[in-house]
Amino acid sequence: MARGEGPPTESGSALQGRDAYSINWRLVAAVVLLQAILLVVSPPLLVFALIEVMIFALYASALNLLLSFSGMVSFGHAVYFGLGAYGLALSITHFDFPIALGIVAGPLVAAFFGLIYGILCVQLTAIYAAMLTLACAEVTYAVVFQWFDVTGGDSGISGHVPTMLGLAPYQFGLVVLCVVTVAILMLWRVVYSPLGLTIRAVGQNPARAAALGHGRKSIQLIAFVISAFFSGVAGTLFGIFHGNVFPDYVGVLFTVDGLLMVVLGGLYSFGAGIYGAIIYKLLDNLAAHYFQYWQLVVGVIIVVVVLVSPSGIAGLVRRIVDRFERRP
Amino acid sequence: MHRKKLLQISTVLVLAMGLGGAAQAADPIKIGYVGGISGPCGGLTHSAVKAMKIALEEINAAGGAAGRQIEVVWRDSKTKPDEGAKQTRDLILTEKVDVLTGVCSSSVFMAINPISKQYGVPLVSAISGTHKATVDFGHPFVFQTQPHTLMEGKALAEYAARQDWNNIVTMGLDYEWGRTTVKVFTEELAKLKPEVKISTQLWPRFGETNLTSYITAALAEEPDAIMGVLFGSGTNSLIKQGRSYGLLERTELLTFLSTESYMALGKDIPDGVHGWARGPFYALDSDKAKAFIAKYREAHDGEYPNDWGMLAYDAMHIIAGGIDAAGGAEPEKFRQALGSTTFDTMRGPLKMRMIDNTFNAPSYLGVTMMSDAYPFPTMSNVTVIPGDITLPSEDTVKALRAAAAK
Amino acid sequence: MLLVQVMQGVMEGIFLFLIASGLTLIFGVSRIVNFAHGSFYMVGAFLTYQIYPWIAEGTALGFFVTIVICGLLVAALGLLFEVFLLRRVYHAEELMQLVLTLAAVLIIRDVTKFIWGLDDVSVSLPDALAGAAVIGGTYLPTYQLVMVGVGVVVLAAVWSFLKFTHAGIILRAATDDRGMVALLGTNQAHVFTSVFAIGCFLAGIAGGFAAAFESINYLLDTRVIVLAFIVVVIGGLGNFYGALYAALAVGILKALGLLFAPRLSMVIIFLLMAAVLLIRSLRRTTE
Amino acid sequence: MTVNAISQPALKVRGLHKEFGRFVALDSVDLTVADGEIRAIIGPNGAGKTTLINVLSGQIVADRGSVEIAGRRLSRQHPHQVAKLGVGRTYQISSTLRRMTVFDNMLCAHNAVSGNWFSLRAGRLRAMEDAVLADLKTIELDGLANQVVDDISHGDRKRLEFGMVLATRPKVLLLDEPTAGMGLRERHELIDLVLAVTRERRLTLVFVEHDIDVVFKAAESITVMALGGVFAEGKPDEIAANSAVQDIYLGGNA
Repeated sequence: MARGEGPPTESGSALQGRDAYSINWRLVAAVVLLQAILLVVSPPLLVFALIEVMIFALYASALNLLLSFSGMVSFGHAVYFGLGAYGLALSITHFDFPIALGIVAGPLVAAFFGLIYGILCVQLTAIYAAMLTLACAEVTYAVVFQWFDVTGGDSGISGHVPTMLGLAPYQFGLVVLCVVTVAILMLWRVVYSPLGLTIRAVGQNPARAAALGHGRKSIQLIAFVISAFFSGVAGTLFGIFHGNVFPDYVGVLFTVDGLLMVVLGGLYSFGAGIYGAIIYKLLDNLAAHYFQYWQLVVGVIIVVVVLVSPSGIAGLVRRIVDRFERRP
Repeated sequence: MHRKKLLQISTVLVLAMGLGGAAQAADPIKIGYVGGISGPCGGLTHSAVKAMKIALEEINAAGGAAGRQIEVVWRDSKTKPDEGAKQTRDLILTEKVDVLTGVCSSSVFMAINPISKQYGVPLVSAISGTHKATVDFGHPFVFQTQPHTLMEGKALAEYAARQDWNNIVTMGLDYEWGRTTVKVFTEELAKLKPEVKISTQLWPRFGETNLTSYITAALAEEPDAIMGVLFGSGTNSLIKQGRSYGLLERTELLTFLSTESYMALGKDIPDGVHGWARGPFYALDSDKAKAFIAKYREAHDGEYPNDWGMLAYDAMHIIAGGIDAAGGAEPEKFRQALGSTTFDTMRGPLKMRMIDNTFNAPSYLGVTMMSDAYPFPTMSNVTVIPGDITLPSEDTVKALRAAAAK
Repeated sequence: MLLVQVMQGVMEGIFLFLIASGLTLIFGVSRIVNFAHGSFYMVGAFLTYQIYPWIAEGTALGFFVTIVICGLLVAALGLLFEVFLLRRVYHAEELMQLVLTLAAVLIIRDVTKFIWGLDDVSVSLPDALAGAAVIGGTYLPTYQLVMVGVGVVVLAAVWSFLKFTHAGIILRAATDDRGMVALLGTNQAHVFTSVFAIGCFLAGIAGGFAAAFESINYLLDTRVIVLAFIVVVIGGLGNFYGALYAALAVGILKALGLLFAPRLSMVIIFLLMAAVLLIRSLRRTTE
Repeated sequence: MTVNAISQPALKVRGLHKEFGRFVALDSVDLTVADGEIRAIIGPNGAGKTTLINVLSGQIVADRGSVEIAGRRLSRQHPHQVAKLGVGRTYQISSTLRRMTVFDNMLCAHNAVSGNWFSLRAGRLRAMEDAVLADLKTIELDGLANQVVDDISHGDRKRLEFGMVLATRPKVLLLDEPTAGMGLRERHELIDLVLAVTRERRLTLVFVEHDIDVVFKAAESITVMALGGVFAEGKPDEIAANSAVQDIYLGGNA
């Protein structure tokens, strides 16, 4: 299921195999193919579920760039997700963009706000920076929720774009698969490149990175904008998927969803967002389906993961793989 | 001989078709319920679910609708639009429901509305009050059985015009329901009674429960009345906190007061508040209403149904009635049936108009009073403002639709 | 008018301070940003609703006794949370701590729903506290004056605790320099646990007071937590007295905001928070 | 620059003053370190040694006073900007990237000075591998290349940190207790390595050290700090002979 999955360690050391920094194309092709087949043969409802998981895998992976690698915590990442969808909607309803242009505008709007808010947030570190991301998110939510004449307030904007672009679910699923695969590969490229190494150095130890000549602020800002952009891609896809946008999309629930996905998936591994999205959505749907107190179930599982396996699903997978590899 | 044979064959055919029809009739009609069972709507929705279950039992006990039993599949939207959409698709595609109902918040309603349109599955809103789904973005298969925002704003204006209030302060929650209701109220009141002055408009943030600064700001205008468009904890906080400021001694208060507010606050609601409601069980004295309330109380430890329960019960009977009249759940026939039937509901005879699939649901306004009948205060002297007065004109509907289509 | 709103703001500010003081104390000592603070506050409110009728409903004394009992119960709940869960992640990353408190929010909310249901409930204000002092046409509600009094008592109690008691001195040391506590040979775990319990006690009594002031339901946790965070951040995370000033500033800003920029009051408060954070960061001494 | 390099001191500090609250961490410190000099800074705890290093590397902004590095005046530069001026530093408690391997740590250092740190081409990283391995050999950590830093010994971490600093090709090395917490043999091995590299590359070395043996073995000149000020300065034999230094130093340690 996991797309773009290569070696899941943060330190893809070049020595551990000369290919650690390059993409395992065979694996990617196999996963994409499998996913494509799944999309084509599944009944529509499963296709919808797969689309949702793919979009959230991208969103969580973008957030993971911040959490795992750049040393930042964002308490307002839904802003960039939601602004992707709002960028699409508003550019069409208020600026009469054609849909194609609106789709491009979505991620750019998200990245633009990522830049503005990012400039503010990187002035601070640790929990203070996280608090500022929260403040930025709350301001955005308040504006989107209250600026009724432009954003439609709580009843949102709909009808600006045909749901799923008017495609059949599996067709739209394939489009999403392509976009998400490319986007996650791009994120992989970011993490395992000179820039990514720089981001990770700053994220792990800003003092050492500074002594090496890296300014924390500018590099964290780059990571922030990249993360906002890809969150915006996910949000734009989500906006098209549902054919609408609501303040909820920039709201705290989507932020919390993203955070929990990454933690469940496993901090400090590239696959966290992908694993996390799959597991969290599965959990969320199953628990809610069978149990009125689904939040309780989710909460308890999170507690168990934090206490028992802080490296999340990715850590679990790695341990299993290690065990197999050790046994000849 | 030849003719006889032909007759025989056709008889067999007709019989076979009839049998086929009978076999079909044995399948239950499926209704999908999507509502905020968890999330912010939870407090409104639980009574609706209980009430619908009672309606369902009654309908099925009486032989179902169009000769078929009715089955409801319950789904939780978590009060999230995307979740609501997901559950709705599931209901349509997997459960193959014939009709959708439920819906609490306007965002969820707006998210579900296009799905109902896309698959042509009728959606009968029982709770959500936004007019946007049926008016602005209306389509042939979305129906509203309770008064929507435009109707309520007008009803409030009608009521306010009948009082001797000349200086009014509005206090509307800063989101769509609050803003639209205040806007319609202000416009309609200006038509009905131009001399009334709206001295200031206050907009408490959605979710705000410390309203004291709003109370002092409102009272500073020395208004004849405060018109509050708040609900639930907003209304409750306003009344509780207003007490210390002598709010009711210094001015009149008109606010949304649904049954659960009375139950929550009990005697903390003083006599003399002007309340407005959508389905106040205590003010409905039809036999139908009495029977339902008795059943509801019996099933739920003497608990009273709230407004949402009343609306939901009516909605379920309307759906069943529509299916009955249409002879099935075929969407277009269902729509025609709803449009041509007068439904005998707990809120009196209700009729739907075809232009926006909206029922002429009444609004209830009155003055609170503690009585011996209930352990909490209720409204007395209830004025019923019928939906026929408050429904927006066809031109308004057309204009709003044109604006939305742009 | 202006004066009335300012006074209104002060009274609201004191109430915010009651909520935020516990949050900032906990952060000051253990560097934990406790998202579950709002949940403890909510539990305090529901417990008050539950227990008040058993104590002496309608009397002011019974009301205060109830609130203290509820504060203690919430403190006990916080104690359990700290000892069994939070303590295990003090050395983990910040994010793990945050996520653990987030999980607590989810769990406490559903348990609350299970016990007390989904409908709003409300505690009736004792008649003795329901009135108002009227001075020249200005209403000063008794209950809010009482809350100002409670705020002052909490302030004085915490102040003298920090100033005079041995435990308080350790606490101050812990806030300034966590390494120092270990050097002092104090059992750090005890300090963390007791501060967490004290913070929860404050959340619990704030919730109790809220129960009589507004109507409460299972959504109370998130309703209050963001505002509490703003106050704590503006006051300086971990700064107890700062929280007081910040609470007053936010209260007054809210009350005045609705006169001058009615729809922007929340935005203004968030901008204030952002500005405060950024101005602090400009005073760079260490990177 | 090259002309200046001969005449300019590598480090020139005048009247440096820093207070934390009421505590005076640096009290009008003057210090001149010639190009290519090996200078030890010693003094009792709280003498201001680490604060001085922190000011020199841009970590802390002084209240008053000036710092010149190879003739360039520092004014509120951030640490990374100071690093780009050719100042490399290590920390008292080794500061490395602990979730990465030893190899990747060194790769980070190379990447930082490659001029392509923002590149998205993984190929650029592969191109650095040989140089990284060579550097690891220099600091004798090539055997641990694939170990995660969290799993290697304290001494090896200090060694790695030093190696990373070297990889950025600094002109001035600021080492804050390079051998703190290490065993006797490790300690001398590391300081031998530091000396060898410093001399070979003609670097300027300023180091804070508590181990007097190490100091006298390595330093060409010694600055003694006490109570935030410079107490004495001179060749090792001068300092050894200074009885006041011995009093202060021993008194401070006692």
